[in-house]
Amino acid sequence: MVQQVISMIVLPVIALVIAVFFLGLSRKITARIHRRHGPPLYQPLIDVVKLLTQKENISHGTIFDLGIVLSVAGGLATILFIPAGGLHPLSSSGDFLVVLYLMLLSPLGLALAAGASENPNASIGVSRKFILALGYEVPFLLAALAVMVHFRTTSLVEIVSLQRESLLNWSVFTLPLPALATFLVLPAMLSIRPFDFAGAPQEVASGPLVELGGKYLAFAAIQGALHTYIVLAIFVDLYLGGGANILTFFLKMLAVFFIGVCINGVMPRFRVKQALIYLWKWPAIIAFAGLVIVMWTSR
Amino acid sequence: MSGQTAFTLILPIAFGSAAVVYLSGKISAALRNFLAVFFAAVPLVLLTALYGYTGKIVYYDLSFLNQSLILRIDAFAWYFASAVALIDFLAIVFSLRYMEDKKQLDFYYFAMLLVNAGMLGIVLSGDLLSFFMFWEIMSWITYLLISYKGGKAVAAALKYMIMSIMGSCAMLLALGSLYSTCGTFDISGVAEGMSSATPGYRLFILLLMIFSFGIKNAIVPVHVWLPDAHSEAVSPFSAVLSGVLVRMGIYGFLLVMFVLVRWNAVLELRILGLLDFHLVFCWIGAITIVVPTFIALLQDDAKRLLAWHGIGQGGYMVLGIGLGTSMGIAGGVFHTLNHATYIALLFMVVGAVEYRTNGVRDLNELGGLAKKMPITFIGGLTGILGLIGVPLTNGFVSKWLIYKSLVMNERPLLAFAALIGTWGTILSVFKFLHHIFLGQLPQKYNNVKEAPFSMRFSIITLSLVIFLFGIFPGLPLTVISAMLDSFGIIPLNPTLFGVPSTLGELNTITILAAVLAMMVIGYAVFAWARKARRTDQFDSYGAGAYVPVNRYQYSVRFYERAYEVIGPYIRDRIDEFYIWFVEKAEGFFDTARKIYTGNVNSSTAYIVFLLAVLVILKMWGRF
Amino acid sequence: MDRADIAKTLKSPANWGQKYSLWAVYFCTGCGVIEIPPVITSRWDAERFGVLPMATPRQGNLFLITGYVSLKTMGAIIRTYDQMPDPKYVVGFGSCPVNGGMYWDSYNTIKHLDKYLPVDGWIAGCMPRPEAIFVAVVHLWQMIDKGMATGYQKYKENYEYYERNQREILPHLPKFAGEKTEAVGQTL
Amino acid sequence: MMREQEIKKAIEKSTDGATVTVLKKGRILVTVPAAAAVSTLICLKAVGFEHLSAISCTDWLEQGELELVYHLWSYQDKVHLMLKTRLARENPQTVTAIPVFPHTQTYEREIHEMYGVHFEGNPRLTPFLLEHWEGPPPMRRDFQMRDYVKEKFGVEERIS
Repeated sequence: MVQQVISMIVLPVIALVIAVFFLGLSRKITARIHRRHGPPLYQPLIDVVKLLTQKENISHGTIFDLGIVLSVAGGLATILFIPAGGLHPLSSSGDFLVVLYLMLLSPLGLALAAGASENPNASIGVSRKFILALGYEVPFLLAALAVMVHFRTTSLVEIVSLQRESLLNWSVFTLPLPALATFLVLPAMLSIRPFDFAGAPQEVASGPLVELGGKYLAFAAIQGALHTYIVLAIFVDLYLGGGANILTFFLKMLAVFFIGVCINGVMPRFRVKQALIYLWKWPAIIAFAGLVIVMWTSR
Repeated sequence: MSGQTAFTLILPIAFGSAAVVYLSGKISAALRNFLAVFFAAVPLVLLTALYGYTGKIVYYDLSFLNQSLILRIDAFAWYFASAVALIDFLAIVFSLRYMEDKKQLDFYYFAMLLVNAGMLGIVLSGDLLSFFMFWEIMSWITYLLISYKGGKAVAAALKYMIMSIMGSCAMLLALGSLYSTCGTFDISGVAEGMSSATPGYRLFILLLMIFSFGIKNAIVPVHVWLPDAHSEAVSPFSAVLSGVLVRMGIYGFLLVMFVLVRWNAVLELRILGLLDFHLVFCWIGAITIVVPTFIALLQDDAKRLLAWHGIGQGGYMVLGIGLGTSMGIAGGVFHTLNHATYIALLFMVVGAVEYRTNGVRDLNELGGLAKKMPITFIGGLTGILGLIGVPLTNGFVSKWLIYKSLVMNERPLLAFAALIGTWGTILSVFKFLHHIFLGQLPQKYNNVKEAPFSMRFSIITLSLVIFLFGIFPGLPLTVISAMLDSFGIIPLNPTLFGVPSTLGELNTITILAAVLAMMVIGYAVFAWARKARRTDQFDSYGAGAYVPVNRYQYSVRFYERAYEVIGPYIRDRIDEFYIWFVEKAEGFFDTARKIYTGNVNSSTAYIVFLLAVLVILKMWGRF
Repeated sequence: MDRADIAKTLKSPANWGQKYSLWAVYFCTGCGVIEIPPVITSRWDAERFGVLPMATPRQGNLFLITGYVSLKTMGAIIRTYDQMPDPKYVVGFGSCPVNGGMYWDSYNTIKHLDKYLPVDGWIAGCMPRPEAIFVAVVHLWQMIDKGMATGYQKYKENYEYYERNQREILPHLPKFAGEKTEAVGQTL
Repeated sequence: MMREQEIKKAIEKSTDGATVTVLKKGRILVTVPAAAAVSTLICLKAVGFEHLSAISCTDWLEQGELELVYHLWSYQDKVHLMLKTRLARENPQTVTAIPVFPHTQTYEREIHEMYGVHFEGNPRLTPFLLEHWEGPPPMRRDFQMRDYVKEKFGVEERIS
């Protein structure tokens, strides 16, 4: 019980640290790919401190305020339900299906704030974001269902513990096709290039973030970082066997993230339609094939 | 008041009140409104008193058939009856202001109360004959209520009526057949008779009944009446129609599959000896989820969008029931109640917006109304959260139960259909919320006021119900568990905050605590940072230019980029097929009509010709 | 960051944030903006100074006036500046914002930017090299440290003066949100 | 030079008072009275000059005239034709070419704003590039630019 309470407090903090670290790391790696020196690793921290201590904040009303708070709160609440290494404070009260739905809270909060900001750029960004979500959810859900059916459980903790035995029990080896499909849609889930059209600064003035400044932008940045953490943690839990402790868990996340950032560093940006067609073609076909194989073998 | 008295009183009061309200309207409008609300509340109060009561009364003897008409109440009937009474009461409260400047109000309230009485009669009837009677009362009054506005509504109502009559014919056929087989109309008697029937006969009855109830429940190939009917009806009635009236079909499914033909028998049925009947039923549900949900994406009319979602959400119930595990049925039945609450809420929200903006429900013309109608906005937000199934709303629990049972029964493709339906729902309901309440407020709505009290009352009540059942799902699930027990299926035994841990991991109170705690932490940081300055809607980023009034809104073709890809596949081809069929049929009958010239000579010639043919055939046979 | 900085940082994290995280509004006023792409991309890499281009004024706190400012652009600049949250810094880039530069006698280009907006620093030259931007950024850091980069406060204190000057050249400029927007909409 | 000569003949035949000079291969200069400008444009479009690339204006202060130059391009013959016409500086007025080339609306709008030429029949001679301009047309040579600038942007005391 005490351990659970401790992990309940510790996990969000760890997640925040990891998330902000990833944000800085991605900027550094991208800079190095561009043959730049790049900002210091703690640059996102400076940015967030700056934004939070800004001397003036501009609000567009109550929905705007609450939406942005909800987006961060939703992200933090979701983290408690995802096992990270040995820490899984609330996993017994919510399984993977609950996590899937809790993940809706933070985009919904951001979408509400964007809608309340009375700016069409924000609405365009939200519309693109939702279309992208519709795109990647098809392969992602197919792959996730394959995992759930394979392990005959919807609990993330059980999925992790069933992979714990040996390296070969990892789903990435037992279920290569769903793992591959999920990996292919990972950039879309993280909204990094080539799928960053929702918040494209050049086209739609950074989309949902267009009217956010000061603490609002800080919250949005934290929400984005937490979202990165959540997606990577789910990927690691589903396919890479979770982690024996928080360190191995972190290293696995780091490995996945590194590849993602490298893709981000060298890719151009898709158009919305291209992204949708891509996501519904190869990743969906691969995930579907994986699901069919799982259904066949589990009979 | 004893349970017996309360139970005896419900239906007479429900039917009598309709007449009383109609007559009182001749005296005074205020009296009529008061009586309508009062009499709509009476069944609700009586049903509250009847919680946990089981009983049976004979109210009429059909001595010539040696049958009697029976009313019965148990968990199954009580559950649906309370949903009906709740939604109808709130809809009538909502109507007070919504309908105030409309004509023929005496008739309107009469019809609303009569529909209520009809639905109560359906769920409380203990034999199939009274079931059919009440069913027809409900169907016909619905026809009158849909066509209430006149104009296009009459066409929509006619479409409804034609399909409804087809369903009624099928049901009548099934009833006649059942009576001749079992020799009784009593539900328990029929159930006994069915237990010894052949599988083929069971399938026959099931298919007829499912066709009949499926038309009412608008499952996909027979859903085409619903979008027109919902969008043309007045908003309070749309709420009743989509919330509970259509779900009488779900009641019918449950009745026929779990009471008349027991579930064990249903599981054994095969269509053409190949397909599992209940799986076919599930797949119909899955198609009903996916196709209408994606058609809803294209709609620009607020009520039409909701109507398509009404069809889509019906698919979840069908899916849950068709799966037949205790969690699946519990999810499907719970979803029926949840759907009634949030779809009624959303129709009321549209109604309130319509009322304040003089009947605008084109999504592209609205915008920014959250500033003017905050309570209505909260209602709309709660409604869409429920419809999506965000945790802490009731929609989440029922959907979770359905998903969980689908995954655990290794039906991932069905689960995928259900899950992707949810994501389609998110897209279109966010469009609904965004276009009405968010974005720039057009100047013509500067003087819009918050909805009047009676509307807010209904909206707030339903919002509270959504969160209440979302946080304490155990309340309705206990009743559903009792219902499952009476069906002969392992009961769910829910806890107050979810399901027992042996069945799965769901604890709504923990989720609530987590989200609330994080909200508090987030808000603390938010409040610690410098307080924000409130700015005007025109002080928005416009690339250095001045924001244009009335035009700075992105709403038309909101998901254009997605339509480009999926548009060609999500047309309503079934409706097109029916229209094509009707056109061809008209042509055929037109040709056929030419045979009947009305001339005596030609008639005589036909008869002679026919006789000649008969004679020839007879002779042929001899050789 | 050297050791002296750490103490300063702990004393005022806000100052630390303001200093090392200058987000420039990506607003191209004139020809000078041609120097910005090399500055923010691989060749000169402004990101190592914490300088990032930002799409909207709400997100930025550094406003580079890159090159000559025509009257039409001036309206957009004033509006953008008003939309930026405090603290915000304006840096005039090139000769033209300083005194009109080669447009010293043009009928449609403003001559002295600091009559209309408080300017925290200038970068002279036609064109200044990208390195000059970094010099300016480092100067701005020092000014922020010493509490001298207070243009936004000056703007508030002397708002009447700035508004008078703005009105002089742009008499029809709607200053406030929603004000006269329709009239402008007609002429645009 | 064959084609140019043919064009020259065609123009001279159809338009009275037009002087046509073939400057070099692919370059023709036509000078017409202001009243005949639009009819010449119709004729030129028929000959194959389908593209009007710009209208420019020159202020001949000494002669008291404004010169409009319509630059036309023929894709089939690869010939650039300059149609020149002169207007009086005082109250300059001419007929719009919108019926022939609809896109001239923008060019005419600009010339109207910068030189004060009134194009009869152009429905949209509203302010275009200048921001609420109230002085004389700025591109005319008698516009005292430095005086104007001194008056409008004059150096005053500044807050430092």
